[in-house]
Amino acid sequence: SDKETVKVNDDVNKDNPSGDLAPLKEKTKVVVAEDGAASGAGFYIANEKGYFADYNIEVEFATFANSDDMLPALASGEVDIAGGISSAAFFNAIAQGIDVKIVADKGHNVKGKSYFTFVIGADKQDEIKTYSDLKGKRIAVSGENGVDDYIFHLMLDHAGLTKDDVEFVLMPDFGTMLAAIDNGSIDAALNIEPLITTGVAKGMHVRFGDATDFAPEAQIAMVLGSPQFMNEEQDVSLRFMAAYLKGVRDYNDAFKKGEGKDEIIDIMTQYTALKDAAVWEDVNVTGLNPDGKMFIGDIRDQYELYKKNGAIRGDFKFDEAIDTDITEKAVEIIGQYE
Amino acid sequence: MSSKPKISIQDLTKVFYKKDNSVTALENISLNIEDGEFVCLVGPSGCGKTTLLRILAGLENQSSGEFTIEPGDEDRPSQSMVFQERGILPWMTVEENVAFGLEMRHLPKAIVKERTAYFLNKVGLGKFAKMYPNELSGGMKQRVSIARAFANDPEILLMDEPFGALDEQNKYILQEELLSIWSETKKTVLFITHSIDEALYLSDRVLLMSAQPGKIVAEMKIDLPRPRKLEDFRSNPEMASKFLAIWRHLQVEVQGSRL
Amino acid sequence: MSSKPKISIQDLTKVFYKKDNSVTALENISLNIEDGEFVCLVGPSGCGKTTLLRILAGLENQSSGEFTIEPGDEDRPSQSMVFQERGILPWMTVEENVAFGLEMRHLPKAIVKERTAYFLNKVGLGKFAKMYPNELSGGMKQRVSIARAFANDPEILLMDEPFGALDEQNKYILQEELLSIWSETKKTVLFITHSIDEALYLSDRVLLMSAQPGKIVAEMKIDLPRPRKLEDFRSNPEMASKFLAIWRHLQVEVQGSRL
Amino acid sequence: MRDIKDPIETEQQEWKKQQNQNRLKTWLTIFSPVCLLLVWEFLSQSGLIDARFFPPPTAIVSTFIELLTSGELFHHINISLFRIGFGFLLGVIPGILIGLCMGLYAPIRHFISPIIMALMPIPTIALLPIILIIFGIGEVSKVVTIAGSVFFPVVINTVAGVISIDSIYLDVAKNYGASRKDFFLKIALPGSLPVMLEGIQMGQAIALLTIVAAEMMGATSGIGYLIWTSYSAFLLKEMFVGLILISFFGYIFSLLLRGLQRKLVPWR
Amino acid sequence: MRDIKDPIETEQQEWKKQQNQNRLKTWLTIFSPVCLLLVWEFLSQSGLIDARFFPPPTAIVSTFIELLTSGELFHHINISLFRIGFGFLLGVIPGILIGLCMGLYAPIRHFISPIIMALMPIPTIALLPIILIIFGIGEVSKVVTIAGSVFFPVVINTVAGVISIDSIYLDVAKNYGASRKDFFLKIALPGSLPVMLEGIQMGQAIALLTIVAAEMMGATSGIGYLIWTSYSAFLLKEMFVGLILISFFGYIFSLLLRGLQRKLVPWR
Ligand SMILES: Nc1ncnc2c1ncn2[C@@H]1O[C@H](COP(=O)(O)OP(=O)(O)OP(=O)(O)O)[C@@H](O)[C@H]1O
Ligand SMILES: Nc1ncnc2c1ncn2[C@@H]1O[C@H](COP(=O)(O)OP(=O)(O)OP(=O)(O)O)[C@@H](O)[C@H]1O
Ligand SMILES: [Mg+2]
Ligand SMILES: [Mg+2]
Repeated sequence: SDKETVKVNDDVNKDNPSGDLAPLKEKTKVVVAEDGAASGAGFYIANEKGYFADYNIEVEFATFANSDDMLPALASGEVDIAGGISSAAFFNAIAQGIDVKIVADKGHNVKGKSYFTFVIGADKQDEIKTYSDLKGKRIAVSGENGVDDYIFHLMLDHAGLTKDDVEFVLMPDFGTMLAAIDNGSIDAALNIEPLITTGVAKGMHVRFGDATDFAPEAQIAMVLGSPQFMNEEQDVSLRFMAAYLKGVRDYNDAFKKGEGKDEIIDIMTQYTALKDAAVWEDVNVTGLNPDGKMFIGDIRDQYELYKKNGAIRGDFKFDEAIDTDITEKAVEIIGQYE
Repeated sequence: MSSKPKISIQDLTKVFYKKDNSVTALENISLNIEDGEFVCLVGPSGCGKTTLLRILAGLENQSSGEFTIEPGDEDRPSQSMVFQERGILPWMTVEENVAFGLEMRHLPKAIVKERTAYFLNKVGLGKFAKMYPNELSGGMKQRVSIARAFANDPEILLMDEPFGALDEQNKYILQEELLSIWSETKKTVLFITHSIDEALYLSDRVLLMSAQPGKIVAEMKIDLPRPRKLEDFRSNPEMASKFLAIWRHLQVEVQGSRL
Repeated sequence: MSSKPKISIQDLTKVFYKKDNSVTALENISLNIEDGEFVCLVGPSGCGKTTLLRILAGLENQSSGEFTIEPGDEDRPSQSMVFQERGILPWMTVEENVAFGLEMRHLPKAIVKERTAYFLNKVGLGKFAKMYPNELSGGMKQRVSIARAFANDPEILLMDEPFGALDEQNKYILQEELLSIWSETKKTVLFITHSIDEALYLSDRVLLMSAQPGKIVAEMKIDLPRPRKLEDFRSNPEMASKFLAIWRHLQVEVQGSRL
Repeated sequence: MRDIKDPIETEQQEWKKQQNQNRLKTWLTIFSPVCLLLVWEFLSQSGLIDARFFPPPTAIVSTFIELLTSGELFHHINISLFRIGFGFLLGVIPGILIGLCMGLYAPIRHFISPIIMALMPIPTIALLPIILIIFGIGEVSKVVTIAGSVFFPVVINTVAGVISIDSIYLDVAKNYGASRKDFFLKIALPGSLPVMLEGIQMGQAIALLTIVAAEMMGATSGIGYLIWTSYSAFLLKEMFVGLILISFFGYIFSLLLRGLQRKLVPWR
Repeated sequence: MRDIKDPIETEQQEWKKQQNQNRLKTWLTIFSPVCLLLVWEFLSQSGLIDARFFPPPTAIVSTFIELLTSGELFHHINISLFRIGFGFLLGVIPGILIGLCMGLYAPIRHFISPIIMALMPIPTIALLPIILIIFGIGEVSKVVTIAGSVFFPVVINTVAGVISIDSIYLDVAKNYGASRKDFFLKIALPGSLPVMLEGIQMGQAIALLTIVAAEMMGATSGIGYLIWTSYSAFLLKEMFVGLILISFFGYIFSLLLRGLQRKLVPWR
């Protein structure tokens, strides 16, 4: 690639603590912005299992209420890495010269086991059986011109409905959706794990179909990198991504293959608000690609939708927003996942 | 002293009880005031003058003893009080303040209006009817207070140092006005003051109170003919000697209570 | 009249200018006050007495005319003012209030302490040194105010109705105290009052002012020997006639300004 | 007469100087926001502050005009004013009534005070789900959110107002035989009005502060909605338009309330 | 003497009645929150209100004890108290200084007032990104967020306090030749203190109200963090623990400030 101007220390040696790349000479702090979501599993596991420490990287987590709040922090270099969703905000920020990069996968739905999907009120099960039954219903979505909105649109297309056929209710908080669906203020909601499991357990709502029915390859969350971190500190970012992917692979081992599941669930209870290990067995966990690969075509579709809705201001080249070089290089170094 | 006294007080005692120290504000006050009499009560500060008035006005309960106010023949309130300067309501106009007592008795609008206007003119505030008290001088406020009490047409008037905060010239003018309204209506008045001159000038009888506990220790009839003029009163050597008598008496009381 | 007068005022005029109506508060005041003289200024309300005092105190500028206060030989402030009841600072203790003037002049701690204690005792507030004004009666507050002014040891004292808000008994007591401190220090005093009795009792000379615009229309020497006693003064027929003379004069002024 | 002319002239000149100073003050008052905007414009244009986060005022104005001509802005303003207005009334009226009762009856005061003190520091944002559960997601919940935050300063100041009524006025009422109703209407209400109005003024400021939170739930329009959706879409110019509108209405409302105050409390 | 004994006894009985009433009032004050909790417990237990949204107080208490014994709660409380404390000071001190300057110098007042009036109604939540850009995501930004909301009531009340100083005290200072510094320290500061302290009391309430917003960005602990993360994970018991903590600290702080007030304003 054309960014080879920066000299990267990428010599691999089996004797290093990590078994691959050499640790950094000086201990380096990387600040990771998180919103306490389960999709940050890769970060949490890598941190707990010492994959970052192997590279002499110290990770500091900063919790934000939602991913849009992270953009200014990323842009100003206050945080190096953020876990965010794709949204108009992200593209608008880039259009205003905030050079944030999309780096790797941080969440997609696993077929038939979506962690981000529609639910309907527990008392609405007789009324709403198919997607087209949603006609005339109130549906809560947590944001406009973001991945939520995108999935909502795909669902409408799938159901053969238009936006005017249903009532779109903007509700920025997933927790609020539980309350709203329970008291009948809304009929359906696009909610997220582990709140979906919580709500099902409390008898507030039930899962309604699965988002992979109509959006099999939706890119929900992504690892974002600050421009400084991705361009000027490639020694660090390469090692960071390698450690992250190791964490993601342990996650996949646990939830796909059942290897070391207890340890991983223990880590998850530490880092997320879902403290009950037993519930983790019922949760539809976030899909995380062990090689960090994303559905780039889908991200482009999302962008096109936001643009069509007039939510994108200003011009920029879509491809420049995506920078997977470092991730790919990390995969090269730690090898493909089987 | 042919008919019953208008106000008769027997053995009235008032104690303010507190855990550590209880204060006997009034001790065995016995007193008769005739109908139409103008009585002044003079005493050192803190001797219980206000307390006595508040008991008569029903704003405080006595600890023991009794008092009666002889009811009149009409449907009139038994008493009205003229408070010190702060006693008029700042959120009502002059007119509304004067009408206050009548309004509270829910008299017909026409009567309220007529009586209010009458007494407003009487105290020379006709032109200020629509003003609020904060636009008035201290003297004008006291006129409102007096007009309010007279307009209410009570059996007796209780006045608690109404002119205490006024400057001397205004005080003289209001004293004259008060006497002129009083001579028309011939109400029974119990008037509290610190000023010996004021007491001598206004009253038929001056009662002297002792320092705490308040007792009535002396009384003095003032037989200066009415209508009185300040000139006559000031140049009267008998009044000068009465003044000095009261002054000596009070001085003993005040010094005694100061330690 | 051997030496120069302590205060000399020439043709002093004060106009309060407003767009629509300007008020001439003082008009061509000319006046001399000798060193050590106690002069009382009496006049109807609103005649400009306070305005004159504020000009002498440097709190207001005259519109035209001049005044001079003859400097003494020491490093003393030229004047101190005794304000009405509200003039003592509520956030300072009695002691701090009395020391205020001295503190402002940044005198040595020891001197401040000594003088404060001296004047506190003089006005009988030694025991109350650590109290805040809100715990004091009106009379005690005025004592603080007087002690503060005397402790500052100015060339002249300007007093604006210091006893106006007090009850008569306290007033007499404080008047006596004032005279006793004054006779020790022999300061020049310009004292404003509404009370004719007070003016006659206290002063060497009474100046009478006319209603607006304020002019000095008469003056009266009071040659009653000192130390004076209220008794002597009240029983003195000459004083009674002086009282009535002033009273008549003021009545004309007050009635005239009331319309 | 020639002697008098002189001092009047002197004072007239003094007065003119004073007038000029007053005019200067008025100018300062108008000038200061303008000055702030100019500094902002300069810093933003020259790159001394980050124009991506602080777009220059001129850019904000042009966005404002865009939104205005599209008619969108009117819609936002209308609905927010409606919510603020109703929420304000719904907070103020019970605040006054409960405050008067608390002020007049000590047992009620002692019973309710601790509850009010306990509820007051709870942030509106934490109450949103509870409000939603009780009132749903319609207009009612927005109005209630605003009412809830307006209520506290009003009730507290009304109680303070009643308690601060000089006891001599209570004596006057008693002495002149005021009935319970007359006492309430002629003494308690007007007597507590000045302090109560300060609480209402504060309530107005808080109503504006709360509009963003109130419009975060199920809203599809409103100034608060404009602010936070613009913010979450990173359309900072639009966000600043919203913020400046809030500033502007804050100014207008406090002027209106001050006018009302002058009408309701003519005796001050 | 027998005559006097009677009235004293009468009054003693009156006094005892009064004492009993006062005791009743104290009891009411303690009883009312307990009563509220009991009603809540009953409603929640009996299913009259939804226990999933309003868990019974006993359940909240047991969650509270859990969090307490795990040591987690102490950590949250510590860090939040630190932020509130520093934020409070950082808002109060400039508030007082700027307020005094504005109160004393009319041109400064006329220049700054409109800016303060314009900035005040801007909700904290909208200022978060700006604060983040300027102060980063560390402790400073949280402290500044709180300081920012505390500043306004303090500055406004300080100005009001200075302006409300009776002009006679200014005359006294002038007459006794107070220097500029003496005037500042001995007249302006103590004279404005009572009204200023009311602003500080309000600032304290606002500091607590703001802690949730302040801990929404880049925090990993704190009571506000506990509240909103619990809420977004729908752990309502934990959320209520946070809310009750805030109520509790609101109560404690206002007691502390009232104590401070008694110390600082002994003349009232
Ligand atoms: N509510 C009260 N509680 C306790 N003590 C009281 C109360 N009211 C009055 N007192 C005390 O009773 C005594 C008499 O008070 P009162 O006000 O009647 O005196 P006064 O003669 O009117 O004095 P003044 O001339 O100063 O008005 C005083 O010692 C006062 O301290
Ligand atoms: N700052 C001012 N601006 C305008 N007019 C004023 C001002 N101060 C005083 N005056 C006017 O000047 C006149 C004299 O006032 P001043 O206070 O000196 O009277 P006074 O003799 O002290 O009255 P009193 O006996 O009531 O204290 C009054 O008519 C008053 O209205
Ligand atoms: Mg009294
Ligand atoms: Mg005066």
